[in-house]
Amino acid sequence: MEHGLLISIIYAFISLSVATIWGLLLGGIMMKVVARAHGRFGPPFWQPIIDIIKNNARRTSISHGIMYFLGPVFRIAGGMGTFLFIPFIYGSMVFGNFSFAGDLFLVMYFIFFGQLGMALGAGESGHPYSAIGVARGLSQMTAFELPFALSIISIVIQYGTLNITSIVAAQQGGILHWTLFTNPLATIAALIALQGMNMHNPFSIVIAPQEIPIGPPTEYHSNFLGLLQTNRGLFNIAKLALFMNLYFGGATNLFSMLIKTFGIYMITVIVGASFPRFRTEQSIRFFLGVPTVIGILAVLVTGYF
Amino acid sequence: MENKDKMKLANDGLPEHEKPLFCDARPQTYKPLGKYVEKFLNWARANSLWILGYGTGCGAIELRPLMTARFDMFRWGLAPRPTPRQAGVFVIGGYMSVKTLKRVIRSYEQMQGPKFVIALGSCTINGGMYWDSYNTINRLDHYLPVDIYITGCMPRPEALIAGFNKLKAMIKAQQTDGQNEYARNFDWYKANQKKIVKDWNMPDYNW
Amino acid sequence: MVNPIYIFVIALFSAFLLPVIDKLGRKVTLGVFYLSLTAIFAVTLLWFRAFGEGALIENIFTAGSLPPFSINLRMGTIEAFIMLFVNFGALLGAIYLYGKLLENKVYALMLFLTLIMGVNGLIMTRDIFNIFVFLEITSISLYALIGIKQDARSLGAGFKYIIAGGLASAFLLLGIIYVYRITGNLNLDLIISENPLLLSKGGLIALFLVVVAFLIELKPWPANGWALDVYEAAEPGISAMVASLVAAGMVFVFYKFIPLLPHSWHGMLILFGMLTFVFSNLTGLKQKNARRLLGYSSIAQMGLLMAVLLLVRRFNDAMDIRYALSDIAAALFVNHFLAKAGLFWLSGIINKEKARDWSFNKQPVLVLLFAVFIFALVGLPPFPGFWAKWTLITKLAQYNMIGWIVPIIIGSLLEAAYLLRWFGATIKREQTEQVIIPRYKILPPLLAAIVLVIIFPSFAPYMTGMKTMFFFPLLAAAVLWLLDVMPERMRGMVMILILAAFGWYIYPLAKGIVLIFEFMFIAGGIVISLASLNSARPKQGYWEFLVMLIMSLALIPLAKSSMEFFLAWEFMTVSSWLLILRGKNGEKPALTYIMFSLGAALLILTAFALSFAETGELGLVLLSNLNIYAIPVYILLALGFLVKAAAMGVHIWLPGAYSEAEDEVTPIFAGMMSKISLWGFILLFGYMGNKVLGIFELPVLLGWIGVFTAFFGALMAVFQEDIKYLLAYSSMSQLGYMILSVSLLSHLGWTTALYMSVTHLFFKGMLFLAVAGIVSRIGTTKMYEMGGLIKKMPASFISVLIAIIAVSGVPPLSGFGGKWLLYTALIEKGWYLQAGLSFFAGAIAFLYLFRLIHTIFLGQLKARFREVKEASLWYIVPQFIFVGAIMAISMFPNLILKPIMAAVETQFPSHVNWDGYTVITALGYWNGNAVMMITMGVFMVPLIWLLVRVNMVQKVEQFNIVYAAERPDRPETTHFAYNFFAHYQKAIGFLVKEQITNFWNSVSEWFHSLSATFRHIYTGNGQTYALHIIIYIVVLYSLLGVK
Amino acid sequence: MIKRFFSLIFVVLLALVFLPLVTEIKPLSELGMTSAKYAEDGAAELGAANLVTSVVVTYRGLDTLGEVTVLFITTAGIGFMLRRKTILPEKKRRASEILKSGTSFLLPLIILFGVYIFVHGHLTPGGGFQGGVVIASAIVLLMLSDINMHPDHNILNWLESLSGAFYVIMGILGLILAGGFLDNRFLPLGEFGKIFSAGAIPVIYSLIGLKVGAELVGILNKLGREDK
Amino acid sequence: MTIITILGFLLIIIGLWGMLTRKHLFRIILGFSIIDTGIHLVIVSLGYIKGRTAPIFDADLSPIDAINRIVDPIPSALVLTAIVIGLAVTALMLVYVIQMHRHKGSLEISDYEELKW
Repeated sequence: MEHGLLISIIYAFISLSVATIWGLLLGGIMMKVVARAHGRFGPPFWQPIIDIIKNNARRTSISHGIMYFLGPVFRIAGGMGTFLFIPFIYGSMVFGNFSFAGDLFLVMYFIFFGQLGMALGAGESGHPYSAIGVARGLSQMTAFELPFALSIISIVIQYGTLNITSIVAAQQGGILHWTLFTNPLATIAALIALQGMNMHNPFSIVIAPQEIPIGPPTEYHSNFLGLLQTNRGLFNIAKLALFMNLYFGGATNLFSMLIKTFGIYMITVIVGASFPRFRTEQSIRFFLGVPTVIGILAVLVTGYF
Repeated sequence: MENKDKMKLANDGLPEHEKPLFCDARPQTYKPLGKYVEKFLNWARANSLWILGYGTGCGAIELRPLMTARFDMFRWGLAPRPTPRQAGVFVIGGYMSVKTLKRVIRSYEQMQGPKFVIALGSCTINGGMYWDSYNTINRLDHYLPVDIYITGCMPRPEALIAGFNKLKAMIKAQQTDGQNEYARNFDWYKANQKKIVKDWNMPDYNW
Repeated sequence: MVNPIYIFVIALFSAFLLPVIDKLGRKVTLGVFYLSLTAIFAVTLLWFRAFGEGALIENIFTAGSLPPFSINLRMGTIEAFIMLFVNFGALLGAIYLYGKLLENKVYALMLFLTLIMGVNGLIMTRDIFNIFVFLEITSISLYALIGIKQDARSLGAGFKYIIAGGLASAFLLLGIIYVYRITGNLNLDLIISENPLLLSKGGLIALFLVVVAFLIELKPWPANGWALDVYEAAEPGISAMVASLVAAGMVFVFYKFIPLLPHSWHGMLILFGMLTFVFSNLTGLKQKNARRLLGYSSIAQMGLLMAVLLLVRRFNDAMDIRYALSDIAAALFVNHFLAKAGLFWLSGIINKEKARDWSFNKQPVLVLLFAVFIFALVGLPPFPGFWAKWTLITKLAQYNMIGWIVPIIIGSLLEAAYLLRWFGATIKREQTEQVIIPRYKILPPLLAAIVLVIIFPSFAPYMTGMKTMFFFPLLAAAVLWLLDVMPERMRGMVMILILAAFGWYIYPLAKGIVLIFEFMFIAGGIVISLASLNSARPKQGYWEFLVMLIMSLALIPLAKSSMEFFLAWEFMTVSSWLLILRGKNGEKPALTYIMFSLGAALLILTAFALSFAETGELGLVLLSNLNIYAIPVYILLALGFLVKAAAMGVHIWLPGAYSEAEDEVTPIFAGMMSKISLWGFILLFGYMGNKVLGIFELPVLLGWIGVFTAFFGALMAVFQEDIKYLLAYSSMSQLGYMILSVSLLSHLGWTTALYMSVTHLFFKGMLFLAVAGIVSRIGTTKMYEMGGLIKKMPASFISVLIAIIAVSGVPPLSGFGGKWLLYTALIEKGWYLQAGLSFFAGAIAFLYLFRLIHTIFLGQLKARFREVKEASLWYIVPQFIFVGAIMAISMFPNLILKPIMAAVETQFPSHVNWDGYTVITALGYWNGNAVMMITMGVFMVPLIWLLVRVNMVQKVEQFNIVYAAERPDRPETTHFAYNFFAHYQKAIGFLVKEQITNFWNSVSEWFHSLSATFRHIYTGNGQTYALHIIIYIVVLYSLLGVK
Repeated sequence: MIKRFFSLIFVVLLALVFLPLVTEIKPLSELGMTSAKYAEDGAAELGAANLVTSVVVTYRGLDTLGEVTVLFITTAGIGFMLRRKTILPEKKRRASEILKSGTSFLLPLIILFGVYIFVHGHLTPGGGFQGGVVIASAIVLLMLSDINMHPDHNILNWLESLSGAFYVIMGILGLILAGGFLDNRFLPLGEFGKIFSAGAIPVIYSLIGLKVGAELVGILNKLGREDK
Repeated sequence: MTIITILGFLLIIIGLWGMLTRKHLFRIILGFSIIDTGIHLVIVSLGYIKGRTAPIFDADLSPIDAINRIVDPIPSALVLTAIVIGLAVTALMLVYVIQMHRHKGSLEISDYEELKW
């Protein structure tokens, strides 16, 4: 890192802001897209931002305890951290983030940071639905992490490095250099896993709104919820950026980043709009089935042949 | 601040051993922030109305079509929310029996302010066709501060949309403040409520 | 020197005159009686001392003519040795029987004296017909003495005994007369020198008859039902005589005849001895009667001794009387002699028929005696049986008789199974009535136990080159035991001081990887032990075994020879077993634990024996020179360590052992003791490296075992309801990672393993200590009974929180370092699928970790825990020491990574670069410090935002939740905790159906039903027993192939 | 039944085991080395005309001591086993007149004969055991003829104890004064074939005779009693 | 091979058969006694040399040619011991039977089977 601490903090702030706003807008756009598909107008695409302001504008809030209070902090810190460890735009100083601190595995494991904190916070609320939701979420998480991990391993074998920047660098020079084409099996496995990560249909049992009123955050409200919603945008972008970097050649400028993340997110939306919901054990079995086999094949193909 | 003990609620409905399980703080009134800030915030509040849809009566049937492509309530920033904690608008869907009133009070108190109540149909205004029933209440605003009444038996979804839009306008104009009203007249509301609900096994204010 | 004839003279003279002396009063008679026994013992003692000073074997002639024309006796080293114990035992036995002797007619005294004389005669005489006479004197005295207890049972048993004994002596007489007919004389030495004469068909049959008669006297399986009946029904004082004295005489006679036996017979006789050893122990499994159980054990030991007597003839080692016990057979003999007699005596004191009725845990003397005898019989150090087994197995391997190791191991395990089960059950059973101990009855077992302990220096030859410090664990335990009078906390402090001193003492001896292990054991031991100071309640045997465990753990990495290693290993096994046994419901888990541990120990022992066989030395370094036995040694050691690591398939001992041990001990088991298997693997791989068996590279196989252990351990942890079980399975899973990474045989792999093991010590220590603290307050280990404790026990919560973040490997805490190193190392090595599976296992870890923290601390507080206070400081302080350690190494991973990498570099070349705080490998990089900083940074921003608006936050109570517009009923119905991952169970729970537990249970069941089947040959009918003897003779005859 | 069948089979098999002993071993034609030595030197060494006695009392004296011990412990054992209070059986047929008078006539003769046998043990066939048995038979005869007669327990005890003790003392004397334990030559060998010859052999045999007689009487006496 | 030896072995086998098959305690003891007697016969028969005389020196037999004229004296000595010991064991067995009968009132061996397994 050639520049000073303050500069990098400023850069990180810019990077974070762009990502968050884009993430929220992306969510809004998707809502709009779905609404259009339904034949509705749908909410304005900046609706998520209004919601966040509204939630932070709430006059009262209650706290069930320290861990409950800190849960959203963990959550968004996890999102921010995850994002900051991923180089957002290849070759960009501003959007390079803090990827010097660790490699791919750091990112993969930092994802858990926020989830763990959130789960703890939700747990302290004392609401059984939170706990049920967390139990479901964690179970499903273990299942989709397996194909994802296999896919990552396959990529690491393929590129011989854990350094995300190097992986992106290796994909430069044409669309056919993308992992999507050089290692389609790994990409497929990871993309299926992504559906689980995004918790859209058919893997949305975790937040089943009527059965266990949106699961883990059922007791969260006001500015806690505001933080969580902010994180949803940011974290979404972090995941998309990771996938973009790993499978879709990364982004060399802001515009290609917008396009690619939009595209990747579109997949989730299409899948989510087309399928009904899995029960928890069904989704676990699903992820441990075909996607895992694809992941193993990917590892075998790259590693042993 | 007055005497601390007067700030506490008695929670007489609870057995002694359960009292520590519930918060005994009184609801408080809140002052708006600076003028422009509050205006901006009210704009956001008005454009993001999260509904707690409690299907207490037949009115709930009329709430559903709002979500369909035909009425599409989302375009006004309305969205259903499954938990009172996150919702800002309580839509009372019709007549209130004694049994549901208790739940409605509890849910209302669990919502975070600023919070609004929209009451649907004649039943909430004067009891409607159930006005002499042994089991329903006649005037909802004796028990909760109601911001908007929508008349009809039942009101059509269009009426609801009109009601919501009225509510939005009132919020933006800072004309409605049910939360503070409830806090100010808390003892009166509570006395009315307890008159109706005999088995009051909840704390006096459900945080 | 006193002529040994005087032994006969004394015995006979007083025996003959006792009826007359008795007229003067029973006290006088008894005086003469004990005086005679003492005199006899004194004579043998003199002889034994003389041989110790180098006296020569002496032949004693009678009747003024030389053998073979007259009967002669021989007093040699072996004779003196055996007689020393026989006459010592006789004296003790007589003391034990004091009460009976006082109340019975004078005949009992006479019979006792003639019995002793008979045994002495059997040992000394060199004339085969004279042997017959002495045998009859012994037997007839015994027959009569069995009648000391006059009830139908003991009479029936005695009658069966007479029938069997009569048959045996009939065959003996026939044999003797034919031996005489063929060789023309009766002198054993002459017959031996004219052995060829006996090699004719008739001669062999005559010899066979003689031998088979003594075999029957040795009670071979299955022709031994009568002996069992005697052991069971006779007065225990007499049973003790039968099991020790008489057996000693018979064994020695058999020993005398060995030179006569044709070589072709040896194998078959050894086999029959081994069969007796294995099958008697097998049959013992099902036995419920205490004395009959001892009977089975005696018979088994006799079988082993017989086999060993034949086996050791091939070792051609000269016996040195000064270290008489350096002879395997002698050590086995002494061990059995004292322990078995002691147990029979004990059984007489306790006087309960059923083994399960024994209970005396409030009488420390009895406990101590029982422990000494049982441990001696099982062959635990420092008792003679341990040394005997060690030498026997090493020698067997050395002389290329590996096959015989198998029955020895199986038999030993079976014997250990029922003896230790008995021990555990007895110690754990609450004593309801005082056992009355007559002073004269407790003296003999006490003396026997003392002798068992103090003959320890006799094993000096085994210990040549061994460092004294390997006995420090025992010493420390003894010191703490002697300090029993001190207040309990003081004793704990002393123990910690001892540990610290010991650490200071061994610090110069350790470097590199060893130092890391020593650090874990000593420092970890001290910190964790602090928690045990929480209560001032007296804890008998707690500190003793704790210090023994920790010190032996610390000694294992320091071992230079396999002997040192194995000794420390056994100390560790025993002390940890006893600690588990101390737990409230520790009986069953302790048994499972000790069975697996002993099995592992025997595997390791066999491996060392093989290594010794090939290299001829005990040094562990020589493992690297192995060639012929390399693969078997490798596999055996690996298996042994896998059992200790509770790898998949052999893990079933672990959950019970961890969770039933006392709460303060479990962190030591999980954090420290489990690591010893890691040390084992480091030793194994360090010396032997990679080995290939067929197409399998063994480390790869081990790696797979490791990763499956990690996976299944985690999965099983997910489904536990008991917090300690959960943590136990979690430890198993973590050990799996360590096995996996150490099997990588690369710099990064070993670094990973060591890094993980250090951090694992920290966080498992925290978790188990936190759990201990919680359990100490709320008194349950079921997670669903807890909940909402965060407000009551914030400090414990913080420590658990830090620990689970560290365990799960979430950055920025130190656990991530382990994961990162692991995956990097795995991918670097090309173990991709393993990496995938271990990632999955790591993900599953989240499930149980969240469940752990959620169901204890979060959710709803139960009404009955509303007044619970934070755990005592004794628990909190060590936890926060670990918290500090974890935070330190999370912030500055170099603190620990650099030394580990440097240590590992002595084994493997390093490919790791450092850039400030960044570790850079060929694959990736990690800067723990930066991650920590960034995490703290991004954590602060939203936190500040929330704190700005903290004023509007209303703090609420636990029932202020949205509960579908209702109010929660009770915390119990609101706390979601039981069967937390039900859907997970539904989805992949089938993977952890209790198949392995079922497998081991069915192994146990199978052995038990086998035992039940075999013991049905003992129908209780004297005639059937006689038939057994005839069948045995015919079968043995045909198998020996007498031609 | 099945047990009987097995018994039959295995007894027959055992007989087959023994068969070579009968078929392979030819009848003795020469003395073995030990007995040849006895035949050559036994008489001269020990001065006893009866070679068997030399072997029994001296050469294999330890066996004999053992043998005496066996008898001794048998009486002790029987006494020990039957240690409950016993009485003589009540219903007992009175002895016939012939038995009574025969007894009173034969008794001294038999005792005399017994004494003769053990005193001449070193010269003629017989010896302590045989003599003792003969004496015992006389006592048995006495007991049969007179139901009220039973031998004095004390006398038997003393007899047994003292004769046994003296036997042991003889052995020690041999050890101290002559070549070894139970060596008979600490007394003069005397003239071959005469009654006072063969050193201590007649003494020992007399002691054995007394002891055996006393013990056998004791055994029979005890076995003949019944429960109270 | 002499007829006495064969007779001895025959007795042993017969005694054994009796011991193994008779249920009555006294008969078992009897069987044992028969075995004993058989063994004694075998012992004596093994010392016998055809046409020789007893090893007692008298007018007819002088020590000088004894070696060629006497039978083996040792078996005779041994059998003496064996007989006495046999007697002792038999006596003890009988006492046992008496006591057993006293305690249980039965003389069948199959009634003494409570100790087993």
